Amino acid sequence: MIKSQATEKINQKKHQVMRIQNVSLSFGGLKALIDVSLEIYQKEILAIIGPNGAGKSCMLNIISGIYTPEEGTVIWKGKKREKVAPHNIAKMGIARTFQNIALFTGMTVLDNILTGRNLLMKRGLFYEAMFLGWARDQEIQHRKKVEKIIDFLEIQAVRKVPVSRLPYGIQKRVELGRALAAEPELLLLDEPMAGMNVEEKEDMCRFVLDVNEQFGTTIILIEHDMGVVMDISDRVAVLDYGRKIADGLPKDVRTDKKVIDAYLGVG
Amino acid sequence: MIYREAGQFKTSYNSDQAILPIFQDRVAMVLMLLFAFVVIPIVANDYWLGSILVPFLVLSLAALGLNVLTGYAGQISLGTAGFMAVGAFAAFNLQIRIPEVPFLLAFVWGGLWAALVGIIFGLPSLRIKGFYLAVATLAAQFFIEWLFTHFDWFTNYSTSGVITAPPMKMLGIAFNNPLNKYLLVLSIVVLLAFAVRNLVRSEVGRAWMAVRDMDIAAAAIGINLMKTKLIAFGVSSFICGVAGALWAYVVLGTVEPQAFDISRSFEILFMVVIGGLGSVAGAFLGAAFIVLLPILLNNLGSLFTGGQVSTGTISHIEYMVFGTFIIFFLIVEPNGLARLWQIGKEKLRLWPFPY
Amino acid sequence: MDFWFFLEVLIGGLLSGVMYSLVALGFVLIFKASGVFNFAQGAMVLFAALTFVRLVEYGVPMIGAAVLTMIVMVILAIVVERLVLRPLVNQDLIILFMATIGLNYFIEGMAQTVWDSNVHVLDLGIDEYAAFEVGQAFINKFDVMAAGVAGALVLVLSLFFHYTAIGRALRAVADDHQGALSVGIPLRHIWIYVWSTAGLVALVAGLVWGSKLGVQFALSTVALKAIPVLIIGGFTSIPGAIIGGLIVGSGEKLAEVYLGPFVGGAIENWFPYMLAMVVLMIRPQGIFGEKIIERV
Amino acid sequence: MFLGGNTLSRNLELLDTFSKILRDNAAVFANKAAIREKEYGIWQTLSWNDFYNNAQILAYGFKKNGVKRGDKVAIVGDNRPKLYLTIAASQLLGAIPVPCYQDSAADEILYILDHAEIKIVVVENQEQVDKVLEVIDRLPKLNLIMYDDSRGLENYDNKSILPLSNILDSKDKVSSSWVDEEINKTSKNDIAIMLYTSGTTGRPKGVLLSYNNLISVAGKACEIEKFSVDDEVVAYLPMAWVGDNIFCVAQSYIAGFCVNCPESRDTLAIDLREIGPTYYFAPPMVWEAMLTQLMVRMQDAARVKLWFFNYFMKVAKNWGNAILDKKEVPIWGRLLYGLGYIFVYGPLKNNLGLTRVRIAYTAGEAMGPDTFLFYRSLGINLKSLYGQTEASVFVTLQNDGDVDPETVGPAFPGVDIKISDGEVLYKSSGVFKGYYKNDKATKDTVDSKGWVSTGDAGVIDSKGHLKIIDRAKDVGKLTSGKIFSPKYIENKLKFHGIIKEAVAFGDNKDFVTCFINIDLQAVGSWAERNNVAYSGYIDLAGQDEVYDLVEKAIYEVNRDLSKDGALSASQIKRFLILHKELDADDGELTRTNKVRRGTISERYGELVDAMYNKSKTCHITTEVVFEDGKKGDISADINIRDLEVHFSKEKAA
Repeated sequence: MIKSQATEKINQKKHQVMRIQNVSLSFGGLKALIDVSLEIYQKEILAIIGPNGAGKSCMLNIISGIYTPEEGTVIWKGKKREKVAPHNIAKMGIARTFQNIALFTGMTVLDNILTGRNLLMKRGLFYEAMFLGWARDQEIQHRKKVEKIIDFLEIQAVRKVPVSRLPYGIQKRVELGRALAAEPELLLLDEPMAGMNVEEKEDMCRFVLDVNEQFGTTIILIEHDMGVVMDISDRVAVLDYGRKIADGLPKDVRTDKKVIDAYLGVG
Repeated sequence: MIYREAGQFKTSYNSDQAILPIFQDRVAMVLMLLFAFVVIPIVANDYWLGSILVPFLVLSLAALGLNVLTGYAGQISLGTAGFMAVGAFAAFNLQIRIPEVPFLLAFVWGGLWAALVGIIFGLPSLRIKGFYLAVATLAAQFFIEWLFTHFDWFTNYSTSGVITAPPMKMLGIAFNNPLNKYLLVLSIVVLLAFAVRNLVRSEVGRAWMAVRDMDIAAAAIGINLMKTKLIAFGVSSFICGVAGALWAYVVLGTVEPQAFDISRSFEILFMVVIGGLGSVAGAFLGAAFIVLLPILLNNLGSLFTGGQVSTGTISHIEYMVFGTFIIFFLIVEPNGLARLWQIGKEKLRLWPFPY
Repeated sequence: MDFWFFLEVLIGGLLSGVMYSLVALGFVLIFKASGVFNFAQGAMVLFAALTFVRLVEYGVPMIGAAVLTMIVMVILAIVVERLVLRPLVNQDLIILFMATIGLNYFIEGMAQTVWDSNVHVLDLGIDEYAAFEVGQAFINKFDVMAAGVAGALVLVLSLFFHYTAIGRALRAVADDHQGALSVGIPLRHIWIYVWSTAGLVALVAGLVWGSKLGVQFALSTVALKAIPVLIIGGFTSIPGAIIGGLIVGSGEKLAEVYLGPFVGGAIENWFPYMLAMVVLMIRPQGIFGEKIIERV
Repeated sequence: MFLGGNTLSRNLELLDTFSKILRDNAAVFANKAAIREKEYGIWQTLSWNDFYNNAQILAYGFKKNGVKRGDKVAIVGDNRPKLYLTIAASQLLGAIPVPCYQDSAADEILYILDHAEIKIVVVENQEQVDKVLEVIDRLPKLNLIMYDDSRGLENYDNKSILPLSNILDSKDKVSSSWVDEEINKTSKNDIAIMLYTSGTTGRPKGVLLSYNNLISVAGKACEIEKFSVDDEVVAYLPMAWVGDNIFCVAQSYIAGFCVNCPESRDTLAIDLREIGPTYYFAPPMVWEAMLTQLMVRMQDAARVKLWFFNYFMKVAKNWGNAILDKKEVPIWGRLLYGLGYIFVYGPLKNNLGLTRVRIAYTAGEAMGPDTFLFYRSLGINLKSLYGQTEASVFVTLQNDGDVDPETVGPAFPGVDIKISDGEVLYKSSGVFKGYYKNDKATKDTVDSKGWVSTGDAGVIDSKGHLKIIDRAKDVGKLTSGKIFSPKYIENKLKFHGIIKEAVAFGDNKDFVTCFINIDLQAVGSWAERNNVAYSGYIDLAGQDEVYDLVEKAIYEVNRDLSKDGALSASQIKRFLILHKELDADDGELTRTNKVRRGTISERYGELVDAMYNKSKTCHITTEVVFEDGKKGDISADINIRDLEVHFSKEKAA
């Protein structure tokens, strides 16, 4: 489903969700990111692409707050964001999936996704031990929200299966489900379609688009499959050797000389 | 084979999330509770009640506590006996200072103190992970042992360092004969077992398991690792504290630090490992195995050797058999008896099909 | 407190620290070569000492007894590799650690069933009470001799680990069983070498401890004391084991002498663990250990 | 007429339409479950009271959207409570619901919507909405599409596409006097529903069924089987099929039992097992597929368990049916069977979800006797019936305890049957009111005295049971004059698990030949166990070992045919295995998987000629429609094999 509506979404009033300003990051001598600036707008699908080792994952970790850059600032919803503990990042409304699936192998699909809602749930040891009153109602209320996600991702048949027994494509969906469970404003997908066959890729693209449309979630994804990137993203940012060399509409970026050179290893 | 699940559909989330959704399992649980609360008191003699069933129950309670910490939250602990000791001494000290306080309250008080100590020794768990954490709890174990032997205030300045546990009287009932003691311990253990089962199926349980399985991902979805681990230490130590108080009051009748030494910690760790990490039933299965095995060996030992072999050697053979069983289980089923139990149950549900 | 007394306590502590590091060495060896924290090292120390003492009591000359015990320890190594380690290849470390606890019980039980469980005096023909003086400090000759033995062992082993082919293979196995297997390192032989060497170290430690405290069940609890040594020194370095041992030994004695009285004494048995915990809080991998990096 | 089971007796003369029954149910059964749907993890339940109230609100909504009495309301989608509500609401208004097959392609839907002059179509989800939008420009009369599941439809800003929830959640008050007035306007002879037959030849025909047709037949069936409010049924077969309208709508209204809608197609097995229906209907293909899958799964079981299973299956074979039919069985037989029940049959039925089944029907095609007896030997009361849409299902029905696998049982109460020159005719209260806008076809089917010709050849045996031979028009003759009934032969072939579909040729030919479609799962599993390597269906179908396997099966069929006097001449002399599975999408089968002989002999003409000109192999390329609608060619060299024929013993007589 080609994103025909992509263009008009951009010229809507641009409400900025996050701005990365002249960010640089290095590990010891190695410069992972050099003076990168990037704006992220409400309700758009931004793809970050670039050859291997270009700093894509670092960029994602900067956005998700796991790394704090030496230089440059990260402005989240208008306020400069200081160093923050990982679990508070999720509370701010940023959720992510991992490159090689980080599911809780000891639990079923349902529990994995329910764990995504832990930050929205109240804690009271005594009530939960007796499973009384609000503790029980809370479990049911959140279970309903999770069931909506299970229905949305069409994984009803495996809801009570331990995740370790599921095929790769379904595990990726469960991880997407867990990230959605936290009702994030910003969803970071680290190579959501790596290692998938054509059919699984089509399904995942449909889910990503539906999440964007139905829940209005801003999505940033790192992806290598150019067909996918061009199909579903509103905007594409290209990184090469830690620098941002292009940022714009998919069709423009595709024909950008610098980008082609970067990929063909010229220059 | 015995399962007839056709027709058991759920029309409410409540019934779908129940501890035992399948009817046959509920029947089995009710039968088991009836057997424990009704049949055993009639059938068992004082020897069985006093020196086999009650110790088994108290040890399974301690194993349950440790399972919360190691099985569900993934934090290894070698200090279980230490936390039990804190529970015992705190309960004792409260009762001798305020005699009118009901002993159940004293147990809870012991549990709370054990929880506090547990949390303190759980603090390093944020920075150090996995095997290294065993050291911190080992420090707890030795420190507590040392504390209770070197400060007479705890033992109320008694000369011999060994003090008889105060009598247990409440609402007019004196819990002094094996039967009353058994029923008391049983009710406490069942209550706490269901409490743990409830905790595990609600959000705090999922937080523990998330921290156990992949702590980086857990943090990324908003779980505060520090708080989750400390709650695990707290809850686990509370249960161990109550178990410690029960061990002193009900099983031994005396409150002494030697009862809570490092080999007790190892014993409970074995119970959890052999019983099955991360399962409430595992704690009971493990405890049953560790408590019943020596008795079995003694009877078998004397049976085979016709009694000439000295009890000392039998106890040494016991060590060897213990060691072999632990290695055997770890090779056959690293997840312990509970996993074997679960596989058996799954096979019954799938019968006659293989998958 | 005059200086001499402090010196005496310190040296005493250092020398007893050497004892700990001797035991700790066995742990490091196995951990370095197989990634397994061998909790049964303590029981091996007891078993080796007991075998040696009983053989000597049966009239076997000292050297013969030593050689015989060494053979017994090699056999034990082969049995352990075959029945315990091979089935558990590639299991995660917690499982292997639990298995060694099981092994510890087994060996303790075996030692006491095969031999017996009462205390034996072990006389190596060295007068352990003779001491010579340095200034006013009495230094126990035996301790010095033990320190010498430990030093020699450390030298031999570190050379062995760093400069021989087998040594490199051992280090490869420690990093990743699967990896080592895939490049053709014969895992089974490696483990037999390693456990036999550990057996040798256990024998030496057993002799040294045995002659000091007498060969008795208490020896195996000494293993527990080795844990803080390893924590402080780091699991994977041999020099670390020695230095860790020295720190724990001296720290323990000094704390006992100087801090003890204020706090009711006998803090010897929990102080090392507290010390280890403090070190861990600062450097989770110990002073010499390699940094543990966890990548997402 | 007294209604069996523990329900009260209700006078079905007074309650002569579904809306009247529904109104009565809301009062009598009130908060008992009327319909359930597995959604969001649990079974969401609607009581009779809720169902009736929603039907009123929906009816009022339809009225506001211009639905008048006599209009037709089309329904396209899987079994969903809101679509059953649409049927109830339209009937309340006196409109006529027209359910269509949810799998049919856009042009098939176009024909029905145009032919039935549909003004409003209610569909399940986005997939169906898009299908209707594809052809909407050729449907001038259609002015409203309503949908149940809003997934993906949020920003379809077309104002003539609305969610059902707009009506159902609207707060406007529906006056009960208006409702009663509308309900009382309808009487028993009004049209309750129009169902388009899948029609093996030519365009589907719209069968008009009155309230009396459905209620009289369904009422009698409830009485015979003593259905009560405690029964449970799973609605999983297409809503456009008459069976669903009798078993899951009519009988549910009359007896008050609950209809359960599964969550989705791939969770059907789980949902069936959770509900554990007491009343279960399935076409033979489903029973056979279940048996094949069960056997394939059992092959991988451990030897001991397999021995256990085979032993007790033999016990069941000996005593199972006798016990079910309450016949005389020796004590040790009962004991052994009892043991078998604990160890094998009980758990087996539990795994299939059939433990609580009290009444199980099969119909539509002949079913292999051993499959039929297999289920009965497990204690499942499986009975076959014969019927068609035009008869509101029941023409014959086997009674408890008197079940013969070869026949379809005696005539259903209130139905008269006669055989005129080999063709079966029937007359009953269930006979339909005619084909919509197709009087000619109606006259060809129903004669002046009300006898309906079924187009099936059959005989009535000594015990008065009807035995269906074949489709009347397909029954032909060999050149030798002997009668040739393709269906009879094909059914015998299909009783073997490895053969999924078969097409026999022989009409005015010298001898009988047949095309075979192997069952990929059964033959694949056999191939794995006998390490026969294959890359896919075409490769497997061409293997010599598979030809040998099929040859053995046909050999047995020939032996059966040789014993059957009149049919011994139609033993199969030559056969081939088709390189592709016959598929409804390619027009080779109907929507209910019946063979379309005409299309097949056209498409595979070269093969048929090759059969009869003694050639050993023949190259064939066939055009195929893939799942995503694209077309493509599949070609293969197919070899043909000869079989020797058994000389029947009675040859001399």
